[in-house]
Amino acid sequence: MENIIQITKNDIVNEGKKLLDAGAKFVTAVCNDLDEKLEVTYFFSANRGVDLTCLRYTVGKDEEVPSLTGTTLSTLLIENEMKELFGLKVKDLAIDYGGHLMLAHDSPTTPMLKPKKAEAESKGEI
Amino acid sequence: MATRTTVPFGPQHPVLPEPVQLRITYEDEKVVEVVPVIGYGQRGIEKACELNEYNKNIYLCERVCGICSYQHSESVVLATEQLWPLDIPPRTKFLRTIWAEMARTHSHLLWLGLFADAFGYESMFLQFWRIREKVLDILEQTAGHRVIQSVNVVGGVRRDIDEAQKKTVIDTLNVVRRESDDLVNVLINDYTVKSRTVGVGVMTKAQAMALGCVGPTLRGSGVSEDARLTKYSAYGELNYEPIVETAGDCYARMKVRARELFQAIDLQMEALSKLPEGEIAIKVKGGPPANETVARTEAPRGELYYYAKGNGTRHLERMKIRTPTFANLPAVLILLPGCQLADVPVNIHSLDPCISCTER
Amino acid sequence: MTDGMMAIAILLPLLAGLVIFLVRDYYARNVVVVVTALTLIANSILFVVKGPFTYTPTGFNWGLVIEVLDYAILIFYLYLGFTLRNWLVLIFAVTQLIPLAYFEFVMKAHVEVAPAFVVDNLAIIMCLVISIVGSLICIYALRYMYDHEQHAHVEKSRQSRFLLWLVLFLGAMNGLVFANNLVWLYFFWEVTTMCSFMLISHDKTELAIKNAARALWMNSTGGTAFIIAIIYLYVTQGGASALSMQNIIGGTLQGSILLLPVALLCYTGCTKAAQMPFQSWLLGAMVAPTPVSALLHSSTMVKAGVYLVLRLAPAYAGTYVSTAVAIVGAFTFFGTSALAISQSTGKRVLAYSTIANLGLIIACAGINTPLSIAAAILLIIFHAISKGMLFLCAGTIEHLIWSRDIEDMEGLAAKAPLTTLITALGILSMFLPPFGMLLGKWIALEAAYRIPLAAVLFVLASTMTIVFWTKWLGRLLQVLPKLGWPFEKLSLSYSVPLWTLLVGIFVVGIGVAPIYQNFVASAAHNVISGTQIFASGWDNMSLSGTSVKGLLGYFPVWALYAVFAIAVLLPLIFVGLKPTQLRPVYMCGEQSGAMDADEYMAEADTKTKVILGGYYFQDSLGEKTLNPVVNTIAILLLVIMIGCGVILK
Amino acid sequence: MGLIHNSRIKSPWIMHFDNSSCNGCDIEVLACLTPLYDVERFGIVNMGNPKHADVLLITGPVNRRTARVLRNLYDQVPGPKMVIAVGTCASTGGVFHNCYNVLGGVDKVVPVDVYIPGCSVRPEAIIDGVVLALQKLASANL
Amino acid sequence: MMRQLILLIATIVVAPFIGGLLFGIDRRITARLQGRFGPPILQPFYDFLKLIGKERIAVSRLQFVWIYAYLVFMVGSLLCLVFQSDFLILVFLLGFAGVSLVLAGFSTKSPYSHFGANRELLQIMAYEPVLLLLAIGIYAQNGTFLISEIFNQSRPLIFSLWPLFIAVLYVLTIKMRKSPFDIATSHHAHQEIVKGVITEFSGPYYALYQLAEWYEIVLVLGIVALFWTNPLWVGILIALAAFLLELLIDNIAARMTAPWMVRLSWTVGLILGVLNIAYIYFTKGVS
Amino acid sequence: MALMLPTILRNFFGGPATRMYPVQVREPFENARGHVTFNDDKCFLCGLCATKCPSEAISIDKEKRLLTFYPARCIVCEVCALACPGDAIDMVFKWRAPFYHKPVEVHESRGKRPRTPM
Ligand code: SF4
Ligand code: SF4
Ligand code: SF4
Ligand code: SF4
Ligand code: SF4
Ligand code: SF4
Ligand code: SF4
Ligand code: SF4
Repeated sequence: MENIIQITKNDIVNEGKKLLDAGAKFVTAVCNDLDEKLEVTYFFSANRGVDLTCLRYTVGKDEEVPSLTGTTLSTLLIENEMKELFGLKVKDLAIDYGGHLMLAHDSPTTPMLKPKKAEAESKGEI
Repeated sequence: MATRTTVPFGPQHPVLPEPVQLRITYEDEKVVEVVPVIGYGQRGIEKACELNEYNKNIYLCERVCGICSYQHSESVVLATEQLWPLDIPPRTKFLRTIWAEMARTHSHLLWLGLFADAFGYESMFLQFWRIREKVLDILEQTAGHRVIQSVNVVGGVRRDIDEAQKKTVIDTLNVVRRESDDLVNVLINDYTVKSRTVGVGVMTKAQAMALGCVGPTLRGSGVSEDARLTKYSAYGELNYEPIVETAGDCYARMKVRARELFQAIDLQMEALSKLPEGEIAIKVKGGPPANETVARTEAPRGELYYYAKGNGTRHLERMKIRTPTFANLPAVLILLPGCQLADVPVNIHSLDPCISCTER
Repeated sequence: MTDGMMAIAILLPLLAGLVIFLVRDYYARNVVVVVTALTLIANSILFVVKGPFTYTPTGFNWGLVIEVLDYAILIFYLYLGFTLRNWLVLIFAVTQLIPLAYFEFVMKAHVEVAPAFVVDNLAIIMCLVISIVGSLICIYALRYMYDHEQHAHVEKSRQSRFLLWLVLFLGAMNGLVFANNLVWLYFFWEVTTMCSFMLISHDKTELAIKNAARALWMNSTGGTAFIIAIIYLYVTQGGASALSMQNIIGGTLQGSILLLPVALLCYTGCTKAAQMPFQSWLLGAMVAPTPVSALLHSSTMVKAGVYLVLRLAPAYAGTYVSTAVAIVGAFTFFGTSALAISQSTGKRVLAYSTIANLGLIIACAGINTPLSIAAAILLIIFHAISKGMLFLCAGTIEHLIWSRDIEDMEGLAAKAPLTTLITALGILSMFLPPFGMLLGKWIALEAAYRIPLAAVLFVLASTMTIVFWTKWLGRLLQVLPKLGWPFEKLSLSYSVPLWTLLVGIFVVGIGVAPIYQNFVASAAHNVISGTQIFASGWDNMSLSGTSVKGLLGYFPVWALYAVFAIAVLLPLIFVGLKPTQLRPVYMCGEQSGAMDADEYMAEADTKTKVILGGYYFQDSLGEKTLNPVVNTIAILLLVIMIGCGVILK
Repeated sequence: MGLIHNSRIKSPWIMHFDNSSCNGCDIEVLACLTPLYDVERFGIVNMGNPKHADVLLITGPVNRRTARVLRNLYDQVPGPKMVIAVGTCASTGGVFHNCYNVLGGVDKVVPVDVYIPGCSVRPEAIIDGVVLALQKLASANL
Repeated sequence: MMRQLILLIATIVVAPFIGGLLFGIDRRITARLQGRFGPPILQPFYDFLKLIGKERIAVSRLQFVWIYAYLVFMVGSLLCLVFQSDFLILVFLLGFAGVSLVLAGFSTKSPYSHFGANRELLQIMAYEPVLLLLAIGIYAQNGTFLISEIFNQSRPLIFSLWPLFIAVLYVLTIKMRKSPFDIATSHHAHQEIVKGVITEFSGPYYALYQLAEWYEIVLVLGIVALFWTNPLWVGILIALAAFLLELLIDNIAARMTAPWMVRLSWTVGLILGVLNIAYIYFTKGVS
Repeated sequence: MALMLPTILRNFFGGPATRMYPVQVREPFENARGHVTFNDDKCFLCGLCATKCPSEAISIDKEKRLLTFYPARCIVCEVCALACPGDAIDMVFKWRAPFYHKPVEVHESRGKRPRTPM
């Protein structure tokens, strides 16, 4: 994957806005569980959708991160989803589904996080 | 003074084949507020993709959506192949393209029918579906199944199209083109259809970009954007330019799909005529290396993003699926307010939401 | 005996009113009101027994009394105009005062007319309506005003003042319908205007006073036209004989010159009947406590307006004024029915519907055939009963839920099944077969073909009537699975008038044929053939106990009541069809909670209440959109009507 | 009663509910209504409203949110009623068996009369399934 | 008297059979127009019997009153036609039937029957004026509202009232709940308001509704047949032709919206009606 | 509006397009994925099918030499049939018939490992 720009969580709003103002379109965001931290990547496309640009930041699991929904509604669903599935603490969402966008009351919480301990064990084995 | 009405629209509602709820507030019959409620189709496929051996992901991800099932299988194999990356034989690329366009043909016929049903044009709905069965037949003959083709594997495809099949496909496509031509002509010119779609649910170019819309929804608003422009599979070797309509209303979105239907048939014809000889699959050993990649394909409803991250084992570290509807769904927030109750289904269908893929 | 009857009809209310005003004790006052009401009712029945007669009071210079009081009232208006700083009130008080003074002092007009009162069948029917429906409303007001003041926490009770004007109103109305002398008629006319002002402004809120003032000046324009008509008649026709109603309609005067004053009097009638563009005063009157609305709408005030137009029918028969009157009425019927659709306040719907029905009645007068006149009289009767009852229901509901909004009446059947039932029947009686209002409409439609434009307006209007009534009815009858049972208890002062009127609807409805035969036909005849006042034997409808059969069609009254009973009443008792199980309503699979819960699961898995509102078409039928259009047309029509009187002699 | 019983078999009105399927089975259910298969031949009409339905065609695996909806809908169908699980997902959860939000087949929530296997099921198989359900209804002593 | 009683019972018994059969034919022909095979002709009767035998569930204890009233008023209206009574009364009774259906929809707190009821009301608003104008037209032509008089005339109404005949044709479309006017409850689901007014009526109560519809179709086609009463079979043929025409129109049009329907009816329908009446008025004069 | 007329008239007079399914059965296409059957004589319990099956429709009990197949779980992906080294799994073109109760097929495998292992 080319074009990955590492930023900090606080830059995301500014950087995102810059890209959008330049005519880019928000594509999606991906959250990865890096065991201790969460890695968040925002994808933007430009040039008739052919070129991709990624903004990536890494945060601790209990850190709050800003939301892009103040700038563009297109991140609404994905940010809610990351909040719900990964426990990413996104604040100031335009519509906050309160962790029940996808999941019902009796669904497992933050199901996408990897089991930390089990992983540690398996790593230990290796 | 007029009192408002707030009611649920879905999850089980006759005009929505899939479970999704819109909590809509009306004034008389005018929509004044809408809140989409999703989550009825959530299964947890992304997580299961990490648990499965990577080959099984094809069969799982194909079932993210049964309508553009083919594009999902293509995307998932493309993503996995790109992790190495593998060198795929040209014939395979062409075969994949042919099936992709075949799937698009059936999907657009399906959509045109459902869209006709959204404004109560039942005879047209049935007529489109009648034609669609012919496409399903050639899909089944060539790929093995009407709906879930399961023809892609990492490294290639399972089946080939031989000369006899090629002839059947071409003959059938000609019939499909002729019959759809009549019907699309009605759809485009019919007074009642026009009065239900023209000017309904207008989304400007700027709005569509800001909401991050994709596919026909975006192209109906005058943006020429299409993942096929990235020239994946065999698209680089075919004569392709996206179809664009500028009005941004339901009629424009309908026209985009109607024209794409014929474009898809043309692309299949072209690909069939250029079909190179050669292998259809290569052997793959071991698991995908630690790497990350994005595969982008154009599903009938728009651009499909697969983000994959490998770790050298036979299990993927992470698989992220961004489906077209996921990108298009926020558009209901600006399409619905102000429209009439009767136009709600028309507007919703014009986006063609596919909830199963949105929620995975 | 006629002396006594006339005195009771006209003067007793005044007397009783004064007693009530002075006796401030709640119970004593109630007794007085009830006794007066019963006396009035009995007296009105006596009129029926006695039959038509004429009457001129002797032994006292009543003319002078009336003259003095006339000035008193007008000066009171002047005073109001000054204190309220309402120039319109002031101007129209002056426009009445100056011609009146000119008429009496400069022209030294001699206004003795004999007979002073003519009690014919039409007047008797009006008297019955006024006395019975009006009295019931007075009884209803006893408890209503008590509750009203309790709810508003009024410190010093003003109930007796209220009742004074209420009761006085009945006397003035009786005088109005009996009067033959136009000057006397004018006096009673002004008394009703003044009473209505006092009643509308009763609550003394800013809005109440503003609306009362509007009612006052609008009616004063009518009063002005009245005086001008009187002077014109007196001058052109030469003398007091022209001021006799009987002479005006009897054709003894010079027809061609007569048309302008008659058109002016029709205009006067239209103002009082709140025809477009004057509908706003009657709507404004809704701020008053509900008994006032009930009284103004059913048996008094507005009925005075239609009475005048109807009474004058022969005077303008066969002229373009007649056609114009028909169109004015039909257009009001149409316009207000359309406006009613956009209203969500129960009383405003009732008000618009009243105006609409008055329009229909006036249109019938304008159509001016025996059939249409009969329809008009039937409509007056049925409308008074049904509308009186509906207003009382609205008042009762208001005091149950402390709201006038139709949307708030949802589920009332569970809280107050009895009130709901009565209201529902009242609404049904306004626009559906087999009830009387529809019978009236049926005859009207049969008659309307003479003026096709009126017929088309009727058709459209009655369609819209269905819409707003059904909307309300639907809201009222929307029930959650559990029904209220047993019936709620209503105070006697509420229930007696309600039940009486309800029974009245059915009795008069089912017995419409004999009633028609015995009273209405001859009353219509009185109207039509002005000269032969008491002649009888005119017959346009053949009747049997079970049906009304016109020349044009067939209204199977009893058969329709039978169908109604089978359709609506039977299933209420029919057990075999009752459901074995109750299940919640369909809410796309997301209803939650118990059987009668109206909640569903929405975003973020939270419960949300389903809210259902009616359709009001504010954009296309709202007052803001429609009023300028319809009012302009209505003003044009009125101008044309008067213009017809001037130009097309 | 015999007349009514016979009519039941000749007039099965269906309601199709999509739990959280992939749409594969749903479009095949819909395809059954289209000219080529035309299940209206058997009196089958798609009602879209549980209150008018006799037969529930359920597609897709039950997830935690649709479980509630499915139960609600089932309760609103007046008896006698049949439930047909259409597709592998609806029968057992199928390929989604290891997804965290999936409870499994329809029978986890409501009783199922007939299972139609296949992923996706063919329209012909759906017709077979309905016929099988009707046979059960015919032999039932209602 | 005896004859009338027999006629009464015969109407009540025979009409639903004709109506049901018409619906069966409707479904079969519609299917053929759509390239499908279609259900058996007797399908509506199977449906009806099945519904009768279903569990009696409801959402409120009073709910069925109005659907039952709908049926009774519909029968009453039909009887008006059969006994050649007053045409206006027929229209009024039909109006009450319509109102009953609306009230049936309003009688529950269900969102979709609520929407349906409101739309049904709009439908009444659309067809009622046309029928009333037809009544006036008949009056203008015959000098009476009595249907019996229509039968006495040798000249068929359609010659003088053909504009109204056209207007009545779309009343037929509305009443048959066909595209483009199937806005309140369509015979097929897939509507934005589910089944509209009758969403909450199931089993036997829904059967009552169907029964009423059968009467209704006979009634409405009967009204169409009035345009040619001498000999009556021509009128019946015209009615059947109109019926077939509706099926065609249903299949070549999308469903339109409620405001469009009311607008159409209040412009085209009224203009047709008014012109028609005006023409007769000015050629025949006041009777 | 009349644009649709030719189409529906053609439908009407051209006769229905309906395949009268249970009465007339159209043969499934060759190569269509209908359902899988197991050949007990060929299966030698290598277990490959069970490992590769994406929906866990096959389970193997090597001790009792039993292969259990759950048809209600099978998604007809053909993976097992393609993977089977013993050619013990056949893809039948016709779809599997519906059932009242979820069946469980228990196969006693009797096959021998082929000489050239795959
Ligand atoms: S992206 Fe569209 S076509 Fe693809 S699975 Fe989702 S809904 Fe189906
Ligand atoms: S993809 Fe979704 S919206 Fe489109 S047809 Fe399928 S279920 Fe319906
Ligand atoms: S609501 Fe009625 S009782 Fe209450 S204060 Fe107002 S008028 Fe009085
Ligand atoms: S809220 Fe309603 S009931 Fe209460 S005081 Fe005001 S008008 Fe009267
Ligand atoms: S059974 Fe297969 S085709 Fe059917 S819904 Fe499930 S995954 Fe989709
Ligand atoms: S035939 Fe068409 S409109 Fe009717 S229910 Fe079926 S899909 Fe819906
Ligand atoms: S066909 Fe697929 S799902 Fe079925 S048993 Fe074989 S591998 Fe498993
Ligand atoms: S031989 Fe074939 S069927 Fe037997 S276990 Fe191995 S793969 Fe499965």
